[in-house]
Amino acid sequence: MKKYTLTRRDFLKQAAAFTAVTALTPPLLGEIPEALLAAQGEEEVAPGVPRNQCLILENPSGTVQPADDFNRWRSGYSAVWVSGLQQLALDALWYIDPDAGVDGVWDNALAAEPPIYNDDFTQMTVKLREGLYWSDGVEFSGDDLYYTVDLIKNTPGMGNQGLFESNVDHMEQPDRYTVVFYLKKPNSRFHAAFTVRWGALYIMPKHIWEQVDDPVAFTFNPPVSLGAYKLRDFDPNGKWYLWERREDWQRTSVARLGEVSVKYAMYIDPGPSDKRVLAQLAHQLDVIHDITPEGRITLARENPTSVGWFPSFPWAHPDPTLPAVIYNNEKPGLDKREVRWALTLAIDIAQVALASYRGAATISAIHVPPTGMYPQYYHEPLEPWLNDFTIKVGGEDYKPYDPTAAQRIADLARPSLGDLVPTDPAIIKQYIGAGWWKYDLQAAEQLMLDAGMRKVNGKWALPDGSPFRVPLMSMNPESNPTMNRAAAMIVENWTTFGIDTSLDSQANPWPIMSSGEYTANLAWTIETWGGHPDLFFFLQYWHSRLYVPSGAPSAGSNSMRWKNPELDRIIEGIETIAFDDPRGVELGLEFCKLAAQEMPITPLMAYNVFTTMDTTYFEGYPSIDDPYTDPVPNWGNTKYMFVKIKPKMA
Amino acid sequence: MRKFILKYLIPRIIQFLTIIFVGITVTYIIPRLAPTDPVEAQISTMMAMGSSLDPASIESMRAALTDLYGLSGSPVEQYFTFWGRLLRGDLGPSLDNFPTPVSKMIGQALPYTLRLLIPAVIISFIFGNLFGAMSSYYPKNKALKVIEVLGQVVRSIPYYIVAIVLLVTFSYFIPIFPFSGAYPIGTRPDWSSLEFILKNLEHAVLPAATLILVGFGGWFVGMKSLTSNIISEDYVVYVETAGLSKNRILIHYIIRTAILPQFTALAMVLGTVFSGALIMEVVFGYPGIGSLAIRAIYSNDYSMIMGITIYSIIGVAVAVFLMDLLYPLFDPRVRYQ
Amino acid sequence: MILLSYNSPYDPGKSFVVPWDLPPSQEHLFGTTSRGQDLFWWLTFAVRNSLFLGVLTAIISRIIAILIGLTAGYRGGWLDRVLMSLNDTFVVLPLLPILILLGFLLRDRMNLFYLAVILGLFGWPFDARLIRSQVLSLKERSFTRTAVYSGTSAFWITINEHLPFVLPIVFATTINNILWSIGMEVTLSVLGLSDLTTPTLGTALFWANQHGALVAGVWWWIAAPALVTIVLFLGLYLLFTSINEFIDPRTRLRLIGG
Amino acid sequence: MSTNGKLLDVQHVTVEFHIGGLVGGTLLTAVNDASFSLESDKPEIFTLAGESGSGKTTLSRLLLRDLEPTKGKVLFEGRDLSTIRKRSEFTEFIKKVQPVFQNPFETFNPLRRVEAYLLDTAINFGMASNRRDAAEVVDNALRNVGLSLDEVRQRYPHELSGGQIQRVSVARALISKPRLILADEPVSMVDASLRMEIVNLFQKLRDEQQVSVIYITHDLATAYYISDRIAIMLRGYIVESGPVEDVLDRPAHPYTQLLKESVPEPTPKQRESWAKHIALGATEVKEYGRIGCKFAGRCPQVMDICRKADPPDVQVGRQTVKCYLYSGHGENAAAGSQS
Amino acid sequence: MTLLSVKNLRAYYRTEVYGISRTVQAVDGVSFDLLPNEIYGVAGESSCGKTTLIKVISGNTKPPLKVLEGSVNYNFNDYKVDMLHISQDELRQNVRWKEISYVMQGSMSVLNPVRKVIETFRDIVDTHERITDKKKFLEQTRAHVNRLGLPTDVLNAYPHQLSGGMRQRVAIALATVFQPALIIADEPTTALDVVVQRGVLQMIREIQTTSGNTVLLVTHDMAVHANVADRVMIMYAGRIAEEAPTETIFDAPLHPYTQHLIHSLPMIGEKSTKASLKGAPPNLADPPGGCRFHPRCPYVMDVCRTKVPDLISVKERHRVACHLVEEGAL
Repeated sequence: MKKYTLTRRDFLKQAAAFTAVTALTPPLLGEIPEALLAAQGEEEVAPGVPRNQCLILENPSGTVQPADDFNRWRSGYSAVWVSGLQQLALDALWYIDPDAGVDGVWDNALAAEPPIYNDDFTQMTVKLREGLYWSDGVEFSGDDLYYTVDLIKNTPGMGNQGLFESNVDHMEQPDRYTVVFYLKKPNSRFHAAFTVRWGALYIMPKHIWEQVDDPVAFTFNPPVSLGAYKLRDFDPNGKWYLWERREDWQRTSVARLGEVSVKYAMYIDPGPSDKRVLAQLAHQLDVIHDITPEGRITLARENPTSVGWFPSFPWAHPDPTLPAVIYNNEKPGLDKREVRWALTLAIDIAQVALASYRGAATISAIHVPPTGMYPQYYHEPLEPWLNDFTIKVGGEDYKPYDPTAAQRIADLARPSLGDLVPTDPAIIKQYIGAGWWKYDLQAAEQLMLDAGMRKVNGKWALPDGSPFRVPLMSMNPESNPTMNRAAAMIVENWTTFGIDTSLDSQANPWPIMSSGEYTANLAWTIETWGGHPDLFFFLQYWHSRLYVPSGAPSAGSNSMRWKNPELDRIIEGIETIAFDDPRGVELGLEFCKLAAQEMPITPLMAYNVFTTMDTTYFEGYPSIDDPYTDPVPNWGNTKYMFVKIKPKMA
Repeated sequence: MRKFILKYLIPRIIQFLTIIFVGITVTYIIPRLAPTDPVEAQISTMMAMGSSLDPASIESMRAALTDLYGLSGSPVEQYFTFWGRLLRGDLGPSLDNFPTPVSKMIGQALPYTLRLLIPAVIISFIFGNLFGAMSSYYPKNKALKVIEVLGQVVRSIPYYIVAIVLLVTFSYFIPIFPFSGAYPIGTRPDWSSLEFILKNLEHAVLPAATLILVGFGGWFVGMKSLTSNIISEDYVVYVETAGLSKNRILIHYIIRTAILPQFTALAMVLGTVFSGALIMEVVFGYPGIGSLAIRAIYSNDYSMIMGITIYSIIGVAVAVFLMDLLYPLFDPRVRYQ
Repeated sequence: MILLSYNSPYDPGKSFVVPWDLPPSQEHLFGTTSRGQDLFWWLTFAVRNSLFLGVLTAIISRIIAILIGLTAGYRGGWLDRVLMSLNDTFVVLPLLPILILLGFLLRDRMNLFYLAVILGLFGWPFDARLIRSQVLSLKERSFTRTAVYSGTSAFWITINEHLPFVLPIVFATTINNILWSIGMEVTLSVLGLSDLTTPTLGTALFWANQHGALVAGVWWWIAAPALVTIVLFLGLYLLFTSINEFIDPRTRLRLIGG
Repeated sequence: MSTNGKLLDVQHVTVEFHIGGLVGGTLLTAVNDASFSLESDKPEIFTLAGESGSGKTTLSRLLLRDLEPTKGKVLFEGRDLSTIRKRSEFTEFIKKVQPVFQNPFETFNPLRRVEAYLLDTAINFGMASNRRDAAEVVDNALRNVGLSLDEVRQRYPHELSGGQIQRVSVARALISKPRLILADEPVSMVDASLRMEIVNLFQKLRDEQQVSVIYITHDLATAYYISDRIAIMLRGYIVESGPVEDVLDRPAHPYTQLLKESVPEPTPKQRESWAKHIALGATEVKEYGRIGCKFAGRCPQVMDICRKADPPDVQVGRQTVKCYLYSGHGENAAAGSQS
Repeated sequence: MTLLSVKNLRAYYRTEVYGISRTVQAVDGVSFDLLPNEIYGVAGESSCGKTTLIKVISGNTKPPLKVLEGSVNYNFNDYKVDMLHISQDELRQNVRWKEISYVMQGSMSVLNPVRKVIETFRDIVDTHERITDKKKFLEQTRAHVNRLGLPTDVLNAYPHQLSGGMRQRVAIALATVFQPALIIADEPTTALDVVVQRGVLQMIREIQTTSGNTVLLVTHDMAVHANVADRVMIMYAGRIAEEAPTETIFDAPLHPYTQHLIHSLPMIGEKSTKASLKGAPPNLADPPGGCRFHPRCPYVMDVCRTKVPDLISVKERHRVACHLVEEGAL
């Protein structure tokens, strides 16, 4: 408990006994005089590329295999997408920022203005900017957009082929910079396919692709760029990609937002969490995508040049994503609302926050992530309702909401982290979130009994006495252990409650989720635009017409198999109004209330990404104080970082 | 010669082919029992990565991928198609990295693994056998006793722990070796440049040391038990009484004979060493077959898993088979009789 | 240490029962983890479970190795060829990828017991081969023929005549097998593919890694299990070598005065 | 009980082995067209003598049904051994034919007490139905060889002397009251001062228990001492056979002559003649592969024909000799037999 | 002049297994001389101490074997060697093979199975006289082998390609490359067929006759001694029972054990009944008191059970250790 209040000397002594991770690297690298650092900055990270001109970012997808295939449009996923390709070289019509944006949440990138729908949403007109050029000098025009959609629509094996095939009847090009899409059926969200939130449909250079026989097999090497950077070199083993600012970067869409000052950018695979921490301690990695909370704490203590989204605890950038305990609503027992609620009340959110993020979590009681603009859109308006909200427990009204949850987490984290944890309740609310559901085993027990569940030999069983097993699947990718840590804690909580459970840790739980081969699962099915309140982003999959029972892959994110007529009504309401219609938020609030009552999944917290940036060579990273975009470097949106980041020693 | 072919070669070839067949079939079946399939893995990865996909788009992608990956049809049909392709030497495209052929990716990774594995195996083989023989020939030597106990213990310690201890000690505590990769970030592999090769060697020291340390003990113990019988053989006692120097006896009389079964064992343990290399590459971020395999397993890339296991099975089986055939070259007793 | 686990003041399945991140001290011999567990007491369970796994694996694989080794060696002929083909198949199968795949397949059912069974099913081929070659040479010795011409059945010849010679091999390989399976568990756990809520030497390291123990300066969380593993291995090795010497027939012969 | 009153009838058996070599292994004829028989009603000690590699051990394994002949057949009490398939038939057979092995310390598992074998034998062959009866049967057998169960009880093989344990081995063979005992070099590993008690035992068995013995040895002196008839083997062939006095006192085959002459007498009187130079054979394999008489390479009386085809069996007095010298090809046919 | 003088040699094995210690009195008070230019036979049954005796006199005393008392002194043409105190280096460089060489028991297997015969020659020659000229070495070796009547192509063969007899003769050739003063032949023909045995022994005798050195021939086979040795020593239970020239010992053996050994052997052409001695050779870990032969002796007297008989000279070069002889009963 005193660990982090040790003197530095004591700390060194301890660490030296086994590892010098925190002991030797700081003295070796952390206390290097500035002058020496400056000299170091002249070092080359690649032939002709000085360190202080090259922003080094982590590619969270790791090593790229095969390294030389830049076809971003093919079905499937490749780590090459996020090795700078979609951030630096490709461009799309529109961007929605998960945070506030450089110039508002919505940005018209390649498009000159937002999409223009006709009244019944069967026609969408796109006006493009003029004067943008591909890196090989060819001018960008409506031909490229037309060609891209046309090619994909007609080429099975390309990503989104089905989308365009089922939506686009035909296109027209009234002039060089305008494309009109005639849709087969009304679609108020057709522009979403072209709008980057992480990624979207990027536009192909027609003059390159029209020479290709087999677009599915084409590797697009070297990639012709429409962004501010072009590919300079890359590792055939996929460990690093080096991008170079285009001479004519001013002829790209970001130029109007500011000067692109970073000459080079390199996306690398720095290895697992510990190695990333070391690399940043050595100032060899400017932008870490994610590390363990402990790694982040170490950087906070040992490397004064490291900064994060929040200036202090919990530092991390909360993704517009909502980790939750997802129940398979089809499984016996879990098909009962009371049981799902009982399981929710059997979770001690404070312990989960401590175990997963060491308290550095942003919790959410409702079914939208507490990130970006969402607290303003949803959390704050719903707070009074939550305080009064009741469910039936043993036939009586019971108020399950606990407004003190975030405060409890802060108090528990403080003994270990001391001053790093804020004390101001307002800051706590902003950083750690508001309330959550009570940890109340008695109420949970009553709920189980209400549902007809029985306790057999100290374990809960189904009404007929057969075992009620709830193994909790969790995701355990190499890069981030927090979800798995949270799941382990919930397993412990549930075991205490008498649930027959176990931890089923999976490196890649997504396909299992999709096919419904699980009982409970800690992952997410709710992702939002972040900056924009429209919930259609995830709700589009939740309508009962797309319902697929367990055993077959679910259509999109309704992997919990939730079906509700009220929900259908809300979704139908959303899809018939325009994207920016204020009624959208109202429907969203209705959704939140419905979800709280039904509890199809138990929302936990934001997916906090410990993106950590080193200010040794560069500055101007996004933060809560200047939230112009998210710093998470695999997002297509991070292209906006490059107009704000400036080298310190140019 | 005819008899040799009929009585020796043919049964061995049959056995060799049977082993490969059974092995490949087993590895064909196991991943297909998993609850997920690669198409779903691909789509859900895209979704999890935050791509917004229209439900229709997902459906069409699912159909397209199933078709492209050759996963349509019943498992039995797929199995026969699989053998058909395999016999033409086609391992198919990687599902995770479609449409890159599996063989291309393995071809790229294999040299890294081999460049590490072969020297490491040879070094541990030589030193393990040498010290093993010495320890039974000089039973009183204290240093050898210590080496024996250490070798024994290290050999059973999981590769992971050995790797991590080395990594922590020599990359963090005494930072003399790089802690990741096969060459520095920002460098392009260029095998004609001496500088690059030196860099590569520097990066290979710790991974190789892991394999060597763990491998050493096995050879040591094996050799020790083999030689413990040989040191009391008449021909050793004889040359001892004839006054031959200990070194000469050790090398020409003890090791020369005892090493023979070790060659066979060498082929047999390749499979185990391969498993070690896999872990080692994960720990050290080394761009070889091991890294490839782990990624393939995590992404349910059947073809890649199959490709790697097929390479591994055939590799080990061929090694064992060749060792069987070549054994007479090493052992004149079998050669002329 | 195993016995101590029965006296543990803490339930290994519970987190945050003691202050977390405490370095080793008198009160907490090996310090405490970031999950608020007393590492010393937790490791007593880990050693117990790891040993349980090792011993169970060893028993299963010994039984298979003995059965196959003795049968193949004594019966010979086609049965020998079939069994040895099977044996060689197991030798060439790349074990780790298969274990990882099985880990995926069994998911949370992959508890220590199943892991032991699986490792047991894979851990026999080298030893079966060793036993077989020993039996092959025993078969040529006169006493086997004496037994045959005493009208003894193959089964009893194997049990009475050959097993006593084979047992020392079995015993010598037992230690290797135990250590091997404990090691395999560590490997799988570190990759997150075993039953992560059961304390073992492997899950100790897994959770330490999950909490970035190395980089957070909680070095004891990695050092203690690594050290305990090494000490355990060393101890088991020394124990078994001395026991093995004791039950070796050569030693026995010397003891009964031969 | 048996056809033509033969206890054992070996009819033209040949055993071929493919020997080890990986590259171009060769076919080795370990036993070549060997025939002999033992009478059922006249127990006798029949010696198979020869040097190492002469095929005598292979032949003995054939008689124990440890091997099957490539050609020819072995009849025991009229039954062709190759028709024994079932385990019960095999047990029935070995009840009547029992072996005594060469190395007494190898005969019994060093880790087992010797009495275990004796009791097992008694029970397995149905000589006793329980351990107590078995003990009596065993004790009787041991008394036949001058021992008693009390002397061997709780003893491990190495706790007995070579002579004792070889007697135990004979006793074990006697438990099932066999008709025939195959003793393969039973005394070669036994110290000289203990050897005769074993050898004498076989005579006693023949005379008192009506047991026939096939005595396999390279030691012509003991063979002469105990046996009634002898067959000399060379590279798979029986080159000479007949009553032991005839064969060894007046050897007809040049090989038998050489053999007899080479046996050192335990007296310095013949030092000089024994020291006479002799030709040694080439490697075993070479001599096995030789066409014609296997001895032709070192025979002092070799003739051209000897190298061309197998010599015929010729009756010389009471001896059967496989040599051209006696088939009318030799000029001084009788010359050798008197030396 | 004697080549070797062994005086009152006592060499025991001391072993300890799990706290149970055992002492085997393998050689217990043995004294004898070897003369130049003779074949000296040592006879005795298994574990009578003859192998231990060879180990001690050839300087191969290693634990658990230990020399308790006595002396072993050589005199090779005025090069005097005290075998119990010589340094290992000197023994290795100057004595082994140069002065004393071996033809070992089971010589069939003294050749490295995976090396050609010539390489063993090269190793041995190179060890004692560094080979500088390979050609010369080859020529000399060929000449040596030829001189012994062996075909030179044996040099290029692997051991398993040679017959047992040939291997044994190669071993003899190896033992004689440096014309040593003493060749110790330990059971050189035990595993050989009679015909081959005869050839090998003839070869040993020829070498001895031509080079005039001494051969210590150890075998349990009295018939071999009768035909090869000049003098014979009979050992029983770690002690010398009798020693005499071959003719004497076969014509007029004095010790009851010797008498039994000679008379119990069957001979071709003679069918009189022979008998074994009662009992078995004693366990040297717990030998009987007095004369160690007394439990088996047909003429045992009371004194035999308590007093160890001295080895007394009865005639010139004839020594015997028996109370019967001491008391003049024989």
